[in-house]
Amino acid sequence: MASRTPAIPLSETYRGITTEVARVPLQMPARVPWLIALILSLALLALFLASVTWLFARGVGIWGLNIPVNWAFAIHLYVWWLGLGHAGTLISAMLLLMGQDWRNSLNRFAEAMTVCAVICAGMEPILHLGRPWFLYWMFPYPATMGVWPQFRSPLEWDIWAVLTYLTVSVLFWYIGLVPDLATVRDRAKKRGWQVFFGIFALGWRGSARHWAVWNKTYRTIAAIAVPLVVSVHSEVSLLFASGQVPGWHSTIFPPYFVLGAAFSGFAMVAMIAIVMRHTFQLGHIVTERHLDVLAKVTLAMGLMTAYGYVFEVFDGYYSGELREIATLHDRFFGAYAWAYWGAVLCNFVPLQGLWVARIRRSPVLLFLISTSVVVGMWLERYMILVTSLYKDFLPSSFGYYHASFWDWSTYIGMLGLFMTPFLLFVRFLPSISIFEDKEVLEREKEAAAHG
Amino acid sequence: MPQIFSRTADSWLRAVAWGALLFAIGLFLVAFAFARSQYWDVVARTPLQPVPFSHKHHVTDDGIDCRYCHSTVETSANAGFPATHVCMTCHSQLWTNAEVLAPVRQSLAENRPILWRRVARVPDYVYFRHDIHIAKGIACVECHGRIDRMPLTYRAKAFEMKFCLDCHRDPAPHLRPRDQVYNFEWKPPPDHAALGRRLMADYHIKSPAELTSCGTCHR
Amino acid sequence: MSGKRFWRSVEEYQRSDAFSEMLKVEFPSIFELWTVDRREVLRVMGASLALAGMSGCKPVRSDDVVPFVNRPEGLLEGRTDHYATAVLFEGHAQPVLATTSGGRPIKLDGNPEHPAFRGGSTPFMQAAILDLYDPDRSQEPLFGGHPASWADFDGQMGNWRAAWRQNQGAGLRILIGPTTSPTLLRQIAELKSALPQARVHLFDPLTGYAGEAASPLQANIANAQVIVSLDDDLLGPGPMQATNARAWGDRHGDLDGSGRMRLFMAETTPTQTGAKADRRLGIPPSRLPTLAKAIAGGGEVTLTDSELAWAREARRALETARGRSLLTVGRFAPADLHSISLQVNEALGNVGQTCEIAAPLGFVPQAGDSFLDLIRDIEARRVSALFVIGANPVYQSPGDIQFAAIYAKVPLRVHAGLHVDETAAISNWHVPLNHPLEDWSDARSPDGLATIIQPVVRPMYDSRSVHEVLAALTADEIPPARDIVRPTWAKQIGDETAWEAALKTGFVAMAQQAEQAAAPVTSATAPAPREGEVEIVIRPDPTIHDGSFANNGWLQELPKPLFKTTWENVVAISPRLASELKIDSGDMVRVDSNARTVDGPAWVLPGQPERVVTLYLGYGRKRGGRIGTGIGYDAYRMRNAAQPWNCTGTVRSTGARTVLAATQEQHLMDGEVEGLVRTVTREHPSARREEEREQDSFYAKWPQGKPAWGMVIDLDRCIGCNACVVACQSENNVPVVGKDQVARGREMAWLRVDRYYAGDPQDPETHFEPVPCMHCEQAPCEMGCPVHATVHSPEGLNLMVYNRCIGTRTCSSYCPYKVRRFNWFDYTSDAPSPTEAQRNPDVTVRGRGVMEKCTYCIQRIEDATVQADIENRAVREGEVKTACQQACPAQAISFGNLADPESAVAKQRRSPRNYALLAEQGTRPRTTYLARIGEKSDGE
Amino acid sequence: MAEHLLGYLGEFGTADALFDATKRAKADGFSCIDAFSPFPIEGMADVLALKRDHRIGWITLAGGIFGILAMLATQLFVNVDYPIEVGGRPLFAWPAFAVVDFELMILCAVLFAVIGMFVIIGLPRLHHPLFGTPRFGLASEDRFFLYIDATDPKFDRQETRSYLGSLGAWTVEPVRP
Repeated sequence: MASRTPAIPLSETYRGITTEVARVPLQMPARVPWLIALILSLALLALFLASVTWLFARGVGIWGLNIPVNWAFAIHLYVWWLGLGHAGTLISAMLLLMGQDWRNSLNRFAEAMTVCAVICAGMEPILHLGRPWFLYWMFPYPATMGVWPQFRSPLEWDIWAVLTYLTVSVLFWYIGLVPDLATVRDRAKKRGWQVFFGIFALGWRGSARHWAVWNKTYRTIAAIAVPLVVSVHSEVSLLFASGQVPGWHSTIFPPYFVLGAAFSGFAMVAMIAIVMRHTFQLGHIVTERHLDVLAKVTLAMGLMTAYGYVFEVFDGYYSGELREIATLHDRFFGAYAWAYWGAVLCNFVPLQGLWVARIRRSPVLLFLISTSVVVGMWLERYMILVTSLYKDFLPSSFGYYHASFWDWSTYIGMLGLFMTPFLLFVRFLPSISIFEDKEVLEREKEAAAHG
Repeated sequence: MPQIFSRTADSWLRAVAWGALLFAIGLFLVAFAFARSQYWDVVARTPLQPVPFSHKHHVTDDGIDCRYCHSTVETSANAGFPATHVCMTCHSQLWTNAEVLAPVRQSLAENRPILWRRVARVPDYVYFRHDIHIAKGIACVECHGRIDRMPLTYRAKAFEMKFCLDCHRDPAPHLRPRDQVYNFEWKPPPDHAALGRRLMADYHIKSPAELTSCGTCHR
Repeated sequence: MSGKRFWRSVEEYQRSDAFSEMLKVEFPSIFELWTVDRREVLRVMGASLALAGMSGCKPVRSDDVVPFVNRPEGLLEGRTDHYATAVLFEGHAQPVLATTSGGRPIKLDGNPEHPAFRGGSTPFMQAAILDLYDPDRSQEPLFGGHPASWADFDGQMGNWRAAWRQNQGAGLRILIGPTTSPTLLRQIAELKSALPQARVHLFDPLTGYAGEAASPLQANIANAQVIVSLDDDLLGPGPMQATNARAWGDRHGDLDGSGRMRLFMAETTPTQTGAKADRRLGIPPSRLPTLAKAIAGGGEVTLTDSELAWAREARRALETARGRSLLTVGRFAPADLHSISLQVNEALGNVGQTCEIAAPLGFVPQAGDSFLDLIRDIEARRVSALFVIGANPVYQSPGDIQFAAIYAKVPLRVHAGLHVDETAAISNWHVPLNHPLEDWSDARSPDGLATIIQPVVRPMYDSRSVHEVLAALTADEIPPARDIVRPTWAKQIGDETAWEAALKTGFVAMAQQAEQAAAPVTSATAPAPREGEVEIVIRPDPTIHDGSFANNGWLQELPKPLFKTTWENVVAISPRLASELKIDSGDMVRVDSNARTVDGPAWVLPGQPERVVTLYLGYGRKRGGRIGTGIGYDAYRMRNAAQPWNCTGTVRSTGARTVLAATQEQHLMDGEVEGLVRTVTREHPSARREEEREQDSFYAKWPQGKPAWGMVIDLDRCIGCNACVVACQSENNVPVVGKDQVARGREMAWLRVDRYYAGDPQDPETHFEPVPCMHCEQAPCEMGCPVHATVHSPEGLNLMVYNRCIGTRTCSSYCPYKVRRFNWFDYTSDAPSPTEAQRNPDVTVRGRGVMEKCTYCIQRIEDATVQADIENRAVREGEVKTACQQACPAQAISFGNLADPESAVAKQRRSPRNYALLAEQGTRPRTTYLARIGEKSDGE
Repeated sequence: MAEHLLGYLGEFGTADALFDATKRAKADGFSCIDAFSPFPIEGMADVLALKRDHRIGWITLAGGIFGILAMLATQLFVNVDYPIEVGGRPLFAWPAFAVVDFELMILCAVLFAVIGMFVIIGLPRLHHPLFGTPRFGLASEDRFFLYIDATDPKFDRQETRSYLGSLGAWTVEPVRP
């Protein structure tokens, strides 16, 4: 690694890094753009709350759902959000274990993004319920009814998966944050900030003992988090694969979903990285090299996802199952072909630009490509869900799905639910790992010194 | 660098942390207990009735058979609520102008039903049938308690699903000979278990699997 | 239903158990007190009904108990009773068994004892119960549209009566809807003798305005081996539907086709009969007479080859089965066809075998007393008072008669009916009539038997029986309906015990009333279309009929058997004409005839004759009640008094488009559908596919409880009439959700009848396939539920526990048959209060956010099981009948215990015709199908 | 200088400096010492002999085992307590159960690990004497500190102070309660 262009320029100093990152919460540069963003996302959040109120008042009928398509936005967004989240964990955990230094400038906000995304994801299935107030029936508690949850149901699996994933990513994120909270605590001048960061830093002193135990724990959790990510999205895919519905009933779903998730996730990380880099002038810490590597990973994930697409088609024909093939054709030419081709287009066509180094290192282009990927994956999840359900077995029960106003308002509002906490995080917490970057700088200096 | 927190800060922090934890646990326990409380199960409450009817008086003192008033208990899902004229069969001779009975006489005169408040009640989605339970040797007392000792009628047992399940999973201990079903004073013989087993066979009581199948009570 | 104590009139009931003996000894007084006569019973029932929410006099809290003041003898709460009575369809009796619970009628089913109906139902019979609880029923007399009292009306009547006594009823006219009530006929006769100047006109929009009478030939298809039907929709809606369907069912569904009936159908617009015919022919009405002649022999020039071939084959078939064959002609066909059929059948010696010449059962006006004559007299100012009884001429008059304007010319206009309809709106007086289930009357079923209609509930509103109203025209003292009806039967049914028996069995043999014979049928033949014109056929709507069912939610939401559209009428056009006009189903078309036009949504109907357009009556109501008003187009406007059923005109696209609330997309068979509905032949009787041999399960089998419930549906018998669908809705409290929800694909029907086409769209095969829950032994739905809300019972039922459901809808996503329905909104709590009284107390009313589906009528299963259990015996074969099975007039559905090899279902399961839907999915359905028997099987 | 003294805190400029200093202090027999740095210093754990501490690993393992067993037990109990046929599948559907078991294993493992960590390193501890020493705040920025505790047998009020200086500390501060 070190032989290549350094992730952090050698000209940087520890203090430099500290001040550069810590000033964001402490002095807050770019107040205005941040405020505008916050107001926007609060507006969205209000829309979300309005939609949910109406939803609970009237029932899920306000959405465009019907029989046969009785799952749509809520479920496909659940998959989408969770997918976005996965990149965060992968970046921090997997790359940490692989000793990829470049991750250290990205992992913190990537994880934060994960947490926000998982919150949204977890929200969706609850809104989706016909009687959300009985959600607690899904948990095994000693009820006066004497009835228990049904552990063979993929939905039961999901609720545990999401719960675990949320807890683990929050903890992982917080553990990594503690040393930096200490740093900010020590930089803080105002009493209020001191107490705020002081409490959350838990009195971290940077003692060698702390570091030793912390290191073990952090890496252990990382090692656990990687299989977790894989398992979580595999389970999500089983929610479909367990049904007999043509277009769902396939063994490639788990890997297919996990890859797609990572794909969209890395794109999302790239987008956020670029925005933050720009608004808070973090150019020295989130360098072009970071963008370059991110782009490469996204490209790789994209290609694997593309393989999934190809294999799905092959699988359909190879099965020789009349209905599988019919569904396949329907995806190509049917009423929802726009979703399929839209997904293919957005996911894979602009992606090819990333073969070129210049595009990889150009923030604007990378941002655009990433956006198209995120949109593409959105379309893919929609396609997988709706095109399979609306024509399943008996032609008599075929029926179309059209998203209603409330479908959209709930979704768009939820973007507010995603952005608001993230903006607050950016505002009040060190959104880039200070100590880990110092570590990198140290190592780079070492390397430079010893030839 | 000055200290941010005083020496006592840590004690406070721990106190708060433990407090929060205990509070959470306590909350769960309270909810757990409340769901099983008499209040929640509407047990042992005597709603205000148009007439302060005493089962104790009619059953124990007068020795009237349950079926005299609840005449359809053996033939129908409902035990049957006595029509006004059933009251009047006796009260046209006894207590003919007792104040408490005014509503009854009025009801008969105006041909308006007396609106009693239901005491033993299961939700609409539960389909309980009296006839089959009587036929299989389940006594009134099993669900209604010692109604023969109630000056004012109240719900004796918590009609929770668990309450029904307990019996449906293992009916034997609750069985008694059919002719003893209305007998509140019945004492089980020493070999109750043996009796239970015998009655299970005699009355062709179904297997727990069938008795606890959801469709037995919910439709 | 069996298992309950079962009787057909309260008087039959005697308490005879040991307990009441004990009471006798201890409390002799009770038995004196328990002497309530029947009216008393009904009155009290009414009261309890009122407290059930009919009138808001006293609020009843959810945990209030409302006991009787005097328990009516024999009435047990929590039990249902059954009374034999009848509802009316086109004035004909449809003998029913009314199920009441706590005094409320909650369900109607065909009377199983009735020799002709034998328990068969029709959608209309099943839905009649909802009309009883119709919230928009007329509730009090109206004078000039304002509430008035009967006292006022009676006062007026007094004066009028006096006047009529003077002038012998000159100027008094009565316009009465179709009726077969012997009592009513007697009253009319009495009226005429009392007031010789008064005249009684018949208003029967479905027979004709010019005093036509139905065909004198009364078909009895039960004995027919070959039926050649010229546009006679034997299996479609009509007073005979249930009887014909039963006969059809008896002659179908067995492979050794000895008794099998062979059906030729030549139809001017597709019908259920055409769908089931062995040889179907679509033909424009103008060529129908020629076809008839061709069959009779001669006059074949103008026929096409296919028509000619059909005619020849039909002719041959008729001759091969002399005496066992039948040439029948549709009620809407022109006169000369009826005479042809008469000749042919006489020649073939069929008369007396498969049909007989019968005098009409109903009221037939004297010559010169037709509706058109009434118009003439009104114009000539010869009418001073017009009583419209049980008819709605303002809505149902043909377009070439502006009846509203003409009616206005009558000084005194009185309307008596169930609803404040278009006619009532412009009458001086409107008086409400009782629903047949509310009062005494009588009527005759098409087979000639009479049924004494006994009330099963006290009148809900301040209304009177039609007999009382008619009596008031002559008599100062109006006796109660019962005392008007009883004398009619004085001769035949002398003593009370015989009377009771008649009430119990629900029918009375009766001689054909030898009053005037059938008036000659005069409707002219269908005009031939000019160049560029199309022929227009006008038919009653398949579910709303002539419009009298417009306010019936069940029938409005019932998919029309062939279109599967709901909540409106369509304009049926042929696929070829559609492509010519470049339109598709849902595009608005304008039909133009004699300078009168209607706009309606087109429905491309496979099998529709190429240049024929069909309009459907019954919609476009202006005062049809809260749901019947303002939907669809009014096809009466397009009719001509002289020629009600056919005309010619043009059709073109208006460019507009509407969303049709269809429960099923149009679908021709192709790879996807192949194998869903199967046809076998005697040569290749096996419907089972080689690859469908039941493989061993990966899992150990669960212990099978006894009995193992299962259902078999015979596609060879099913005529797609939808009686089962309405029966299910009525039995299981299935909500009506309205057009918008249906259009969104949210209909709630637990049982649907799928309709599939095969072959050439111009002349397709049509298949019906009822699809309830399959109760799979390896149910994918159950796997998906995270909270044990849908699970399996030891008896093999796929249970749905509403109160446990949290609405994840996974079950429906996983269900390959998509038979599950979801409560997207709260569909039940905002239903109008009277209709709540119809709900079945044995079935949970579902709230918002829960899944629901067919339960095999678990409430009936439980009922029988408990009865059997009380008697310590197993449930007997036939003891449990599901609502759909009970309703099916063709006996296409059987249900029972698969574990008992002797049971009907077990036997049918062993038939080679037996196959499972989507067997390759490995769900092991408990509901299976018997393939249709055809002249060529799927392969060929 | 009568007032109570907890130890001395020596400030160093670079990680290497601190590393060497610590090494030497160890070598010179100081045992009650601790090093503070803005980021973990490679090898420091060896020097202070913290490497052989595997408690976290064991705690995590315990958590995992607890989680998987607890959930499996629940699933089995649930199906014994109220056995209901679901889609003709067996009561004990091991493959289906495994999924949630796995999740619970991970959840508990992580929870145990995190709680375990805080217990071991004795956090949270908001108030600490070191926070009182003026320059200690830099320990989270770009300075490196070596702390020698007064309880150390070799500790001496004067000696140790100068000793730290000799190690190359820029400043040496007394740490007071």
